Amino acid sequence: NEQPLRVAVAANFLPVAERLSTRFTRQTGTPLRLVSGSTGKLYAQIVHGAPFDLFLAADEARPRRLVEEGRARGAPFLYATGTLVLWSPRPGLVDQTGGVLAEGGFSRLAMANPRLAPYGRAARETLQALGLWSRLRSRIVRGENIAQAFHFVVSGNAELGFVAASQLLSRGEEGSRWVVPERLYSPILQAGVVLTAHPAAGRFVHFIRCGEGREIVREGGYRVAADPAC
Amino acid sequence: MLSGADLAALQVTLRLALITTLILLLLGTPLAWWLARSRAWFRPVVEAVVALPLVLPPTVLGFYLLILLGPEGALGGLVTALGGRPLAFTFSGLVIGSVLYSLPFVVQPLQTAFSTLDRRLLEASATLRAPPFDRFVSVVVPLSRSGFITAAVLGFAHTVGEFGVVLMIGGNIPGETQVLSIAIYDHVEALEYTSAHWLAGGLLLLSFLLLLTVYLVNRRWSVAHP
Amino acid sequence: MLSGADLAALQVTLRLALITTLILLLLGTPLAWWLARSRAWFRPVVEAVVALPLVLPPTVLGFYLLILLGPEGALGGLVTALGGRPLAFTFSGLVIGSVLYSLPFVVQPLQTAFSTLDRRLLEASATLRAPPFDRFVSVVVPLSRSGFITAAVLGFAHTVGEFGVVLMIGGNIPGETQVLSIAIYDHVEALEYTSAHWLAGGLLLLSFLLLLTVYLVNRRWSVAHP
Amino acid sequence: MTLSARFRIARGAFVLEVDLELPGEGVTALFGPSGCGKTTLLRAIAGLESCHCGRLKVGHQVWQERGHCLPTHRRAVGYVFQEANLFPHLSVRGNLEYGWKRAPAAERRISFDQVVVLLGLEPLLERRIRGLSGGERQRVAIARALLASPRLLLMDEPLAALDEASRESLLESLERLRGTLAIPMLYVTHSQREVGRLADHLVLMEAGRIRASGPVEELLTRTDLPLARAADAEAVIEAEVAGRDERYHLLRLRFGGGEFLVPEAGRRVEGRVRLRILARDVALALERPRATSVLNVFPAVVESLASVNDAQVVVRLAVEGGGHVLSRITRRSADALGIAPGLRLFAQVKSVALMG
Amino acid sequence: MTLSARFRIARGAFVLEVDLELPGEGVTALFGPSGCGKTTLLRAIAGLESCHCGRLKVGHQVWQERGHCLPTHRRAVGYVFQEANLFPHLSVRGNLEYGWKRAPAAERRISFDQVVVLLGLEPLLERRIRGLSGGERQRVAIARALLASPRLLLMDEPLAALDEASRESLLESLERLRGTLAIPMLYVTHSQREVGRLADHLVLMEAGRIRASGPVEELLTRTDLPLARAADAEAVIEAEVAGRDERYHLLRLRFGGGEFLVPEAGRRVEGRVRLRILARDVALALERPRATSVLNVFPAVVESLASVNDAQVVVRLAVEGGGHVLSRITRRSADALGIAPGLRLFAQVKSVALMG
Ligand SMILES: Nc1ncnc2c1ncn2[C@@H]1O[C@H](COP(=O)(O)OP(=O)(O)OP(=O)(O)O)[C@@H](O)[C@H]1O
Ligand SMILES: Nc1ncnc2c1ncn2[C@@H]1O[C@H](COP(=O)(O)OP(=O)(O)OP(=O)(O)O)[C@@H](O)[C@H]1O
Ligand SMILES: [Mg+2]
Ligand SMILES: [Mg+2]
Repeated sequence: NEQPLRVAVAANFLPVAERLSTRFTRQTGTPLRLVSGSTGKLYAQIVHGAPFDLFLAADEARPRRLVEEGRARGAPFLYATGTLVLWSPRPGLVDQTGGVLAEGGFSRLAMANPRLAPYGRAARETLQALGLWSRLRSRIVRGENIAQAFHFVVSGNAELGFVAASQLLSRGEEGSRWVVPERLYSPILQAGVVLTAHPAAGRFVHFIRCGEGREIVREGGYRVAADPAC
Repeated sequence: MLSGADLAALQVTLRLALITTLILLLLGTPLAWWLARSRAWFRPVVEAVVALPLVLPPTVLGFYLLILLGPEGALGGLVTALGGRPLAFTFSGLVIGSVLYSLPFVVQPLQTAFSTLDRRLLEASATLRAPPFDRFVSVVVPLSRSGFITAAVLGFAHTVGEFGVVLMIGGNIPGETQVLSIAIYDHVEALEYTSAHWLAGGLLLLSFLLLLTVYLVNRRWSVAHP
Repeated sequence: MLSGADLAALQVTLRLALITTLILLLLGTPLAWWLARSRAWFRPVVEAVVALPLVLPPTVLGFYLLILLGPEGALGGLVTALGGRPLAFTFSGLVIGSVLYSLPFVVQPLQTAFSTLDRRLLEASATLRAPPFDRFVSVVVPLSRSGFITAAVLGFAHTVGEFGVVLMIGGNIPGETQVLSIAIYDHVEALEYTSAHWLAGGLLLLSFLLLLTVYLVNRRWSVAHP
Repeated sequence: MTLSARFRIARGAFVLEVDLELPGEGVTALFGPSGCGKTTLLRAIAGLESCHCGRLKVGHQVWQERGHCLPTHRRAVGYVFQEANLFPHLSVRGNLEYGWKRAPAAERRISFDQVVVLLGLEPLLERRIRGLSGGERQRVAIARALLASPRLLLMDEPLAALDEASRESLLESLERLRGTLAIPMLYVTHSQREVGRLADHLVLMEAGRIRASGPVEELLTRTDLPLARAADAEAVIEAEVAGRDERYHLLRLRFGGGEFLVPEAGRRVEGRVRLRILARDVALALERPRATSVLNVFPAVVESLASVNDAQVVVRLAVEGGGHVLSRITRRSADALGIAPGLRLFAQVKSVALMG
Repeated sequence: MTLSARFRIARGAFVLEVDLELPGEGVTALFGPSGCGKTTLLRAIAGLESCHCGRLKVGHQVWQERGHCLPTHRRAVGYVFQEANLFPHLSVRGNLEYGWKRAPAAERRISFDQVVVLLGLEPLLERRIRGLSGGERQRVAIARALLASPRLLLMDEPLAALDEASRESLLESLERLRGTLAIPMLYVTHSQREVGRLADHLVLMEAGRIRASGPVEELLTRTDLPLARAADAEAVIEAEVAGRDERYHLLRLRFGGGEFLVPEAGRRVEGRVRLRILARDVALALERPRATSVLNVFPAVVESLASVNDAQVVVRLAVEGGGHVLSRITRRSADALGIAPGLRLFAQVKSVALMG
């Protein structure tokens, strides 16, 4: 009898969001409707009146911007932090220190577009920190988002690529990987923001940040910081 | 294999493609007829404008449509001022976007068919007491059959596969504006490859059967009435 | 207003669209001719298959192409086995993808034009000593002009605006596989709306002028040789 | 009812400029060399040329005039085009029914089956257009036009593609139609024979203009017009049935002080009949020939003469009781006989043909 | 060179089944009612029907046979289609040049300008096809076929759309071409007149089969064939120029024991000439008519006769010195004269026409 809660979800977070949604609905009886898309697209749609109650973005900037523009209710909140992984389906290609990047035993390195996707930005920062950015630039292929970067690698067209830990986890992929140390890139913060006065919005946010949802997010391959708000 | 959301998307897709194709044929036919016969100086301008939506990436076109249809946009503002629901994120909005984007695929084959038509047959039909609309229905349409089929097939198929525009102005709302192409896209993006394969395979099979039926019927017809 | 990358993208786009259109016309013409004249039972099957790529969202089509072209894919494996460079993320890969995706837009208008052609003119031309290819060039092509223009315009414009396939198999490498449509898309996604507006506007203007030229030339020609 | 038309249509170097008054009944033949504008005139009457080109009144109804224009589909003309112009997507039956279904039932004057029989189309009804021979196409086109129940029939060389026998039988059918349906016809032809056979009125065109227009009997024999000088030159006259030879199926016809014997050709006729007399079938003599019987000889007066070529002249003769005939003789004979206007002499006719 | 053809082509209920041997020179007329298969035969010879349909040999060259098939474009036939079939995207000049440019220069036997003059196409050269009148189209089509420098000319009713004068002048041109170019022609026509005028050889078709095939002189006068019984029935004979009347431009021709006077019609001829004599222009008498001069009278023997209709019969006469003429007379006269095969009598000819 309650209006379903419409949640706009960044595409990379969709699998986790689906699990969250099932759980939440089972618990509270409130139906959820997930709408996924790229963060930029969702942002543009919200600006132009899309009927979303809650926005779970893949970055921090766009929720903040919505708040600044007065299109949101309350402050943005963090719900997950992504982990960047250098991965190749070929066993043994990626060593535990990422030395393969410097050795250059590959022809294509996939990553998300640094201008658009937080994981892409993180990948660039990593390469820059390693001092390899300009050297490897010509071998980089850029996906529009982290999913496309993953496609490039999983289809074998790029030997290796910077992907999200969550992707590897959800796919159960083998191969070789190097979990990029956090010091090499600024954190990939995924923030959300409530957009309407839908009564269930606050409850769902609480569910993700503090409740059972928090565990689901972590199982999905994200880090979740201790949240003072809980 | 297919979730309830996927089935809902299939239904939305078919409805959208059917309605869009119908509207396109209704709008495209007179437009193509005019383009095929007019000697106005601005005809080439209209021709160019019709083809223009094609050169924009669909997402970008969708973005501008979103601006246009949104509550602050020219069209959206007008609609809401007149007491209508805003068009963005509704099925009607999808239809508008699809029609705009697939228009050239319907208009141009029709125009080709119309412009190769033998005018003397229209004259004959006029001397046999057929008024203009009757002439169109009884002579132009059957003789342009192949153009109409091409137009309908391209319009339909393109709307089914169409994606960017719909995604942008539809908002991908399951059961409402989420179409199959977006559902497949979502599966791919979510790395749910198995679901994507099934859905894509199903869509291909369905479309193949549909197209095959159209072409078989057309062939049978053309054997009977060459 | 336009960055160097944008200009490079423009250049790649035009090159891609031109080469794709050319290849499409070369491949599409014999295919359309066969479709228009064949009485084989499997003709409707071929017709349906040609239209099929349309119903898949371009990104998804790109995804499958990516798999096909990859080292473990059928095509990619073959190419590398023959000592060729892998096709993904290269300009050649883009061309393959665009050709596949835009094929129906070229084949179908041509087929429409060919099938409405008066066969007796071909017979006349044969009695005037013209061998088959000569007949095609001297009779079929000029009489199907409007079909060729439609085919070229749809093929070209669609390749310019095409996006998903190119994005997927191109890898968005600036100066190599980044085309204008992706550049505009990137601007929109990055909320760089001003750049997006400029680029989209420029693309529209350029395309409009191009299309207008085509149609004006066509019109002048058709006034001279109706 | 009359048809009055005034058109000016320019097509490049060619200009059609006509001002015509035609009888609203019977058959009017349009005759003239190739490219003289016959088709253009027919098209203008049907409303297929721009409407700014002139004025057209049929009976009391104005079909076009400055500012006013009855569109083609409301003119109820039946048009048999020079090239058959059939609908390729319909069967023969579909083509025939096209106009038939669109004509109000009240205006129909002839039944579908009648027309089909008239043109011998039964075996073709279910055929597609593509396989039809040239002559078959033309017959379908004529039937299609007739079935639209027109108020005015425009025919552009309808019989050109037909063999002698079909042409003959179609001509007969058209003659019968003229009688029973009373549809006025405008009939373009290149054949002087068809003119003499079918037409009541004749319009002679030349280079976009009307050279002459008038009753057939008059125009056929005017030596200042090309018709009288053609190889097929002929006259059309009226005669009276005076008797019948039952055994030999011959008719005795009385005309202008003479009598003819004419093969009956299967038809029983009474009263007045029309006859065609070819110019080259008429010999001239100063005295009534004695060696032959009185048959086929009648007195006449030379009205005018004109040269056909180096060797031949054609003579127009006024016949007792009205009417004219032509005689084509060698210049030598003309000199020998001293042919000059006013001369009284005897015409001997080798053969005549019955019309209608 | 001869042309030998054997075809079997089925089209629904219609079957063309022919086995023909034609002379490889001069003009062969294909004559027959509408729908009898003339066009189909021409198309088969041009290679426009399926190649499995028969055997075709032209001279020593096999054009088609089981397993072998010379495609149309290598047969070098000039085809004038029944419907002009011009290229709408080319100007008149473009149409004419189409085949001209594709014919090897060595095979050209007539110059571009000659053909243009022959068919009076100068004023039309730069025109588009769409504005041409029916007759103009047909002339362009004939010129286009001639300019392809064919080894065999196939013409499907080329003159049907033309007026008398153009037809006459074209017939003359074709006669001249036949002489100078020595291209064999296969000529479909519905006009008995054109047959007599142009053809050397005649093929008579009926319902997809060959009814008769042979020299024109022979077939025209065979009373068992429909030609002799047609209204236009005529005979073609050879005569010798015996003298000339310079003043009146008449030729004196000697033939079969008689003498004719024939208008010269502007041409100077010597030696032997061919003449057309219409059946209805020939009267019969048992004695040499005394009242008229000896001119145009010659002795003959009745060979056969056949009924034309209730009232008329046609008589085939053997003429002294070879050749045949026809005479159409009333049944009454035939009875009165006691016409029967073997009867010797005198034929009087009202008029004859010079050919070629
Ligand atoms: N655009 C044009 N420029 C010059 N002349 C033209 C043009 N269009 C038509 N004509 C001429 O108009 C004339 C009239 O054509 P129309 O078809 O009426 O002739 P027609 O009397 O029907 O001849 P036919 O007996 O050969 O059919 C033709 O000589 C044709 O060449
Ligand atoms: N599919 C078919 N079914 C039945 N009859 C057919 C078919 N196709 C052609 N015919 C017949 O074949 C016959 C021969 O046609 P063709 O064109 O050769 O005749 P034609 O002698 O040239 O006649 P015309 O003098 O009228 O041009 C026609 O009677 C036509 O109706
Ligand atoms: Mg005409
Ligand atoms: Mg024919």
